[in-house]
Amino acid sequence: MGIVVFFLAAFLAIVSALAVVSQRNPFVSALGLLGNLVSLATLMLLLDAQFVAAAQVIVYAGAIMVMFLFVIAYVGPRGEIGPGTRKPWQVVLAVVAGLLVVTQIVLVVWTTDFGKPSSIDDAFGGPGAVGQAFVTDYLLAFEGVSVILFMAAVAGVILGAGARPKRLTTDQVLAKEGEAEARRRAASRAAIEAAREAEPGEAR
Amino acid sequence: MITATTLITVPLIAGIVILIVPFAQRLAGYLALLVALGMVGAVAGFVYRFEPMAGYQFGDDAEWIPQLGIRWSVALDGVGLAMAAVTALVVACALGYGLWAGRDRTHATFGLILITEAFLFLVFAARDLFVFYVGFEGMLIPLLVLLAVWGGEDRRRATVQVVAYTAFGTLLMLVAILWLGLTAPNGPDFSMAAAVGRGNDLVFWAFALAFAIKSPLFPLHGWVLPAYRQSSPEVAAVLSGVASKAGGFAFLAVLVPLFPEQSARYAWLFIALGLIGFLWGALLAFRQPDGRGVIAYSSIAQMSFVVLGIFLLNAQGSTGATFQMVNHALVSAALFLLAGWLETQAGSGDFRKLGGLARSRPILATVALVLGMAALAVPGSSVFASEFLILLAAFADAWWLGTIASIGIVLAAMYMLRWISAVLHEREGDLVGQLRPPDLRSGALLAVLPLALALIGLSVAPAQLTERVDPSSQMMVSGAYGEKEAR
Amino acid sequence: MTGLVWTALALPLAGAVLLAVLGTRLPARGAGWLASLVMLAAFACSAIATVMLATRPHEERAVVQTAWTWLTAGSFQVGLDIWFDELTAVMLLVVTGIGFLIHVYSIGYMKGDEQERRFFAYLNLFVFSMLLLVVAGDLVLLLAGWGLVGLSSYLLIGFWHQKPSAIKAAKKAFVMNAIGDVGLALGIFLLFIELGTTAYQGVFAGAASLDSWTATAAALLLLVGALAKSAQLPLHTWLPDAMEGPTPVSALIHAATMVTAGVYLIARMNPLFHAAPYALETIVVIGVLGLLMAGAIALVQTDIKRIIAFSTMSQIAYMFVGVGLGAYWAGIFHLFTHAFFKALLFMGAGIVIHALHGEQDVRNMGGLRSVMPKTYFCMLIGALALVGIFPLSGGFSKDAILSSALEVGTPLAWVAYIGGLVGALLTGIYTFRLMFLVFHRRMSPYAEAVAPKAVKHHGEGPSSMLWPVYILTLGAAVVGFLQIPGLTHVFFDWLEPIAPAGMVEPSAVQEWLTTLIAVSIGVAGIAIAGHLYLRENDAPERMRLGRGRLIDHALEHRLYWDDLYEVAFERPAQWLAAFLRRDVDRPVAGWLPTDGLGTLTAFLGRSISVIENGVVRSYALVIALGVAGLLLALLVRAA
Amino acid sequence: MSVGLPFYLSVSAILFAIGLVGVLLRRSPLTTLLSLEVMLNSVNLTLVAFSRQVGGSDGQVFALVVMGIAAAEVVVGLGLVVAMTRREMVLDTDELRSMSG
Amino acid sequence: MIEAPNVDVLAIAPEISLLVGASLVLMVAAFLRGRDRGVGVVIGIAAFAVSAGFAIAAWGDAPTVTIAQALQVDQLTQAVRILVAGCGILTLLVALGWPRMREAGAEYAAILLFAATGMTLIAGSNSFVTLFVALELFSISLYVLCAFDRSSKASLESGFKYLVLGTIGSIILVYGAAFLYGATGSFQFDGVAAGLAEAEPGAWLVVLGVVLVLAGLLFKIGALPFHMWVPDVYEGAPTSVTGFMAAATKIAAFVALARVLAEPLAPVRDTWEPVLVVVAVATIVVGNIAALVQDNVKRMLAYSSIAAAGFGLIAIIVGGEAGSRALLFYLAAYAPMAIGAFAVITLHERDHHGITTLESIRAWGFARPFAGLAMVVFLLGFAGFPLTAGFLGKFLVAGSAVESGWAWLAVVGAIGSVIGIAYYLRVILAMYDRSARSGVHAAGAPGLASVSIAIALCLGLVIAGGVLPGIGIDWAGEAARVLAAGR
Repeated sequence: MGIVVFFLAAFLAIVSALAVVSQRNPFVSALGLLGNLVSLATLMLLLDAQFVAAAQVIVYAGAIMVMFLFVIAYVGPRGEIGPGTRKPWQVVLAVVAGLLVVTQIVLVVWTTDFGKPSSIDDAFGGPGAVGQAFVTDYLLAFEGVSVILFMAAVAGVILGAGARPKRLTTDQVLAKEGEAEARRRAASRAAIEAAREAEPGEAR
Repeated sequence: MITATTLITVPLIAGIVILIVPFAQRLAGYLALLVALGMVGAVAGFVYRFEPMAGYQFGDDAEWIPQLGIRWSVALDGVGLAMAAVTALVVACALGYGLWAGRDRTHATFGLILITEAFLFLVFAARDLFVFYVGFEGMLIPLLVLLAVWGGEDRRRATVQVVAYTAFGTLLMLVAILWLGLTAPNGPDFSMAAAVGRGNDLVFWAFALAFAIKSPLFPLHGWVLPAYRQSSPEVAAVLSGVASKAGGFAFLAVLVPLFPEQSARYAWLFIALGLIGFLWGALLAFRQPDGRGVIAYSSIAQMSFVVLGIFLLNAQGSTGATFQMVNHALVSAALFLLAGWLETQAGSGDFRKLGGLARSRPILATVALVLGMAALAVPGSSVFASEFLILLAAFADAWWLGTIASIGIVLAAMYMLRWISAVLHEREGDLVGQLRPPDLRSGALLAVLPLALALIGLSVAPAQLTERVDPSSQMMVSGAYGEKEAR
Repeated sequence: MTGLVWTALALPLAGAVLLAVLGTRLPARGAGWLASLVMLAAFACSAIATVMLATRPHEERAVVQTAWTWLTAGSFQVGLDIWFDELTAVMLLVVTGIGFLIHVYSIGYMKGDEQERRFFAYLNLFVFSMLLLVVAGDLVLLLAGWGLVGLSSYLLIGFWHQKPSAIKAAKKAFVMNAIGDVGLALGIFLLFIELGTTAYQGVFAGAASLDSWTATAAALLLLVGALAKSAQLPLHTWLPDAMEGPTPVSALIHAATMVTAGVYLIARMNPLFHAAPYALETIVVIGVLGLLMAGAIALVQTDIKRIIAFSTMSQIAYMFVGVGLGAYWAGIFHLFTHAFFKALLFMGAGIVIHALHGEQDVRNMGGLRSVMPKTYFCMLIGALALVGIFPLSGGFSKDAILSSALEVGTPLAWVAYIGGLVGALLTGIYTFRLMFLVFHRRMSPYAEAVAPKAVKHHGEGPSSMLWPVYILTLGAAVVGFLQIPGLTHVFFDWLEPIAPAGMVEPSAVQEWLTTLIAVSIGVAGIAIAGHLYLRENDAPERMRLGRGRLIDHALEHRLYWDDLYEVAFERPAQWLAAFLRRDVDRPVAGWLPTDGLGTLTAFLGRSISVIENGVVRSYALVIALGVAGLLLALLVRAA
Repeated sequence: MSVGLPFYLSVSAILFAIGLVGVLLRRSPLTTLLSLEVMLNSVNLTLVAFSRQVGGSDGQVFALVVMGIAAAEVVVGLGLVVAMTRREMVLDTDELRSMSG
Repeated sequence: MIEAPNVDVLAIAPEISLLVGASLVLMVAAFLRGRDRGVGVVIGIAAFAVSAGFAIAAWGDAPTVTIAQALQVDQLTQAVRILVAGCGILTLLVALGWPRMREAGAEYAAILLFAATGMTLIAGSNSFVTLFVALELFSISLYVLCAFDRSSKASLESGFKYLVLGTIGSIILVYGAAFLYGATGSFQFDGVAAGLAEAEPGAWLVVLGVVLVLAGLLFKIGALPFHMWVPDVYEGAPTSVTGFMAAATKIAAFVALARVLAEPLAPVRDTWEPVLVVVAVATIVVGNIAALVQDNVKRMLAYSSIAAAGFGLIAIIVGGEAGSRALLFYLAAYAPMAIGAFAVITLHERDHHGITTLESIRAWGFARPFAGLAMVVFLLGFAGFPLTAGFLGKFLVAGSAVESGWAWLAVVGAIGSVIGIAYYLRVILAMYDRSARSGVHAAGAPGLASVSIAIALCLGLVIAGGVLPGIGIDWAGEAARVLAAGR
């Protein structure tokens, strides 16, 4: 039973991941990611990590995916860039790199003797156990993540918030300064020229 | 109390102040000149108070970076004092010339020259390897800026060449210094005294390479010609007159005492290179198309000769080498000032466009002749005295060595005469005819004259210098000499 | 006494410095008088000092005094020493005495030259150098004087520096002399290494203890210096060219004083040469060859001063023969008399040249006897003295040398004797060829156009030029009486103490015999010259004895010595220098470590920039490959 | 027979590689961000799998942390995409190379 | 009952100050909407100052581990806190010179404070979880800061690139941490160390974890082959941010790397040492050579910072007390030079109204004497010339290498420095190119005074660190003892 579920979920995870990276339409890719993370949640359930699996679905499907979809909708068709690449060597080397990574890791994990999985109690993987770890041993990480999320929120506002009225780009600001500068210089140059003409003897 | 530290701090601080504060051009010049003359006075005081047999004097020794065993340890012995004295004089004259010639942004040039002077004093007075390195590398900066900013047309390339050579040498030396200082038996200790005899071959070569480049010793002289040609006259004077002496001085005062065993073992190589360089420089000087080229290659020849003298490891060789460095400092500084003056006045240093300048320019002719004759070591001159000592030492080492080296003397006569006649004599060149350069007068004359007078003074009584230098220079080579005798 | 010597040494230096410093503030005429006055004072000092020396007992006549230590390093020490003895005194008198006369002569000769002050400054400098050379009590100091003499000679030869030929000649002289200086210096090194000192006292005392090879080597090295300075084979080529200088210079430097320094050196170093018989023999050989060669070349020269110059070379070769035979006194004696008559000849030639507005080619002269009788007379005396006609000075001194060869009697000495006599014949021919071409025959068109007018306006010359000539004429006539065989013995007696090992002295019979032969030969030479040149013909400059064009050509080209040096040394050196500069130094030392490396690193840098292409997924690719690569390497290593 | 740890790790490795290759091949910034999410997910799987193996909750906690951070990173990433869109930049990472060399 | 972990508030007071400062800034910004946002910057500076004050006050306290083994508060942490706070203050001063600050200064300050918090936390992290969280805190903040100039395409581009690549780096790091967790059963540093000590040497799983963790950290310090992001990001980011990244990020990432190598990964030194040696050499060589051909000054400095990272890696490889001390001093010395140099570039961008290239900076040194001179000092400091802090930094690093048998690495570093001198000189040459007329007139604009203050402060630090480095060395030594004791 577990075996069947595992392989099914694993297969789905891989297929959906492939869909994510191969689809031209980012919308479809996003849906692929959804499938991927649900499959992964299933695998996590198999690993007795109920809370993480739940969080996976809630956080990703509830938050991240929504954000993605909003932005994809906002960007619209401009976000569609085909998989076709203009650099053949990039493809070859990318595949080589991917294969190298995967074969090496697989080789390592299959040659390593991990021993038997530890025995676990019922609480393992439940919200209680994970939550307790979170507020005791990993309090700092917990707080850290919250700070990061806070910061990300601020950042989101800065980066994505509605345009402020009549905001000049930096280049424009600089250009404006430059124009003022140039005017000033032209004026002073004219003054100098005038002074020179007035006193030709002094001119060098 | 005026000590060696004064020599370093006063020009350094004054130089920085003059560099930063935007003084009026003239004021900056006079201030700088005043400081430089003050240095001449200070060094003169040292010379007066100097006790030849008393070793290092006028010193200071204080903790600097105790964590690394680095001390602010400076003092002068006979050799260092001789070099310091000539440095003070050359720098003062160069500043005087610069003041007269007038440069744009004078305060910067003068400040930088004073800073160079401070670092040079540091090199000549350092008794601690770290301090020595600071001076040795530090002087490069102001000189490079002077070359790069106020140099001639091709200054960029010249600067890059200087950097490529000198930086390479000094950085390897830095690693060697670190090794010596940090592996001292009783914890980190960078004092030179603690490093005597401790180095291995690699360390020795790292030092030797740095000094050989700076000197410059054949075949590491590639940077010299562009640097000397592209610098403004006063910078060329400082560069060839005293900055290059840091290399020669370091061979004598650092390399040989610190590595007696290696110095004795590899002396033959340095002697060979010195000999080749001496002849090489002389031959090439003979074919240079302009005055600076001649002087540059003659400098290569002379400094190679100095290295040859040092590595003979005996009294005549080392004293002669020191003396020769002093002489060459005076000669080449004066010649560069003169050549630079000529270029400015006559429009070019190219021999084909010069000539016939002696006509109705008696002062120029006299000064140029005196300097030229000093440069070719006419017997009786101070340069002759120093070359005589080195050749004597070479001859004592091996008769054929002295004999071959003496060919260089004849070659020197040939290229210096070529320079003299190409500039002063024969028909007037095109540019001379068109531009009608004036006689050597006022500031330029005043800048060159002290150097020429110093040469004449040393010709009358060279022993005044050698007596003061001799005990120190003998001390410096004594260790290596012992090793050589033991071999 | 030493004070006077110091004064004599210092006076010309002071004069030179004064002239240089005062420069144009001094009236042009004043310069000459100031310089001459200085010389007179120096001569007076020398004379008084010599007299004081003469009053001393024999064994106290070598005086050494040190002013200050000049140079020290380790055990090496050179004092600013003077060494005053009989030989020094002779040289002092010649240098200051003849020098004074030539200074005075120069006042007239250089009149109107815009560089007069410079000229006299140089002259005074020369005299100082020469005096330093002769009074030095240390070999290093002698070398200093030796070099300074060369320097002043350079300055004076190239005095008219607008003339490229003059500058070329000056440079040549200097370089040749520098070679000599080097030889001398090497000899000094050897002596110092062997004896531990360079002071005369120490060298003389130690010379005997040297082994013969060392002594020979040292002597030969010193000889190199002597050969260069005295323009002897094979370092003689500079002397004829040196005639580019003003004529008083030729008289002073290239006849009376500087070129004889080699003879002085050998005589001075006689204890050393005594220990090196091979060196002495070498000197004789060189002397004989030189006197013959120079005499032969003099036969075909057309420049009046060059003829005299070759004659000088030839006469100095006689002196070499003299000192080489061990008759140091004879060599010095000839030096002494030669100073008079050769200076006289040069100065006479100078008057002629002056009258002809600078013309020096004898083909453009002729018949001047009638126009310039005084000059003719004086030069005739000088010429006869040169040929050695009894009872003029040259005869006594030259015959002293030749008869010394008889006294020595070795095969080499016989060769020297015969060679000397042949040389006397040549001397007779070339000397009177000169006299006849200049003063006899028909006037050349140029001379006719110029000379009578010039003499009419100015006389034969200003009195400042004529009076020194008269005095020298007198001297050339009478100084030989100092040493009349069998009668007077002044010169030998005076110089005897300078050679501790003794000197060769011929007997009066030998001398008289030689005189007889030599005078006959000399007269024969004059007759040949008369036969060849007194008759008017179309090619007066040709020596028609040697009909073969080859000999003519060879002699005219001075036996190809200059060409030899050019092919053997100058051109290869020039080529080598050019080759090293263009093909070795610039690429290897200049380009390779800087521009070469710079180009390489810049190329590498640009290659790296290519990878840094701005595309973010390429960057990610590099990262991925980097991780995969590191992983692979470490896994393989761990396995 | 139950599914062993290596299976999970292998799946995770494969997903990691797929995500990586996605980043390396895709030019759309959105897809790039999605591919990064795939990689993050694969890491989470690894963490959870090891957590099961070790028997402590540390790995799961870390996975949660990673999730949180992934969310933050997505916010910033998407914010950037929006900002780029506003500046009317072409949404093609290959065109984002005003700087190179 | 869940037992709340012991939280030593005083120990984490600096971080709290920073976070409080960030919140305050954001609140004030909300109130001041549309008005002068300089207030935000002032609060930011105050927060940094308070944070540094806490750290200084706690200097020398006994090390503690707080928040349930998550954070080590020891001398090293304090040192990083002080350094980061200093960098933050200087960066804010520089940022004031940037025209955008009038509108978005508060947000900038807030995010900078967040980034700084991440940096101080990473220095004290005691587990991979903390490490990762802290890393992400400052990384994500930096992505935002890089893209902060939303109006500039280059800025957005650099932010996006940094985000993509940085996330890959982070993922690699977590992946590695996961494998180490699998191998040892712990994320705690001591747990990992204990597990690795027991693990069979050369176990592939360990190797896998170590390589991935290293790759993640090397990415952050910008070492080869994970350096690709550095030039583009440095170039595109607002210049003040670039300075902050070059200084503070480098400090934080290096300290984190040093801690990870000294504590959890100490038992597997054999595995990572060769990796780091190869990486260090490659980084020095490639960074220096690539910098040589850059015309954009910011980009050139980016490559130079890559090279500097390679130099820092030498100290990491050497490790121990000397190596760690050298590392800390080097980083501390590097910070003011980097911030100062980028501050000067900020000034130039204002003057020039555009990006800083070798062409646009031509003759600018004459127009702005002070900034030009300061730039020369900073560049000389980068190049390692004596009497600058940079020299002492390189001196200590090379010294530690030489002392512990890694002399050849020091030589590699020295050779890299030679190349370095060449490209720093290009900038100096361009700045003082007399043949060009500066098209730029020094213009007064709001905020430039604070930039000048920042430059002056950096200059003072660079020179003080070069002339009187004793305090700094002691201080670095005290902080580094933590790392030395950990092994």
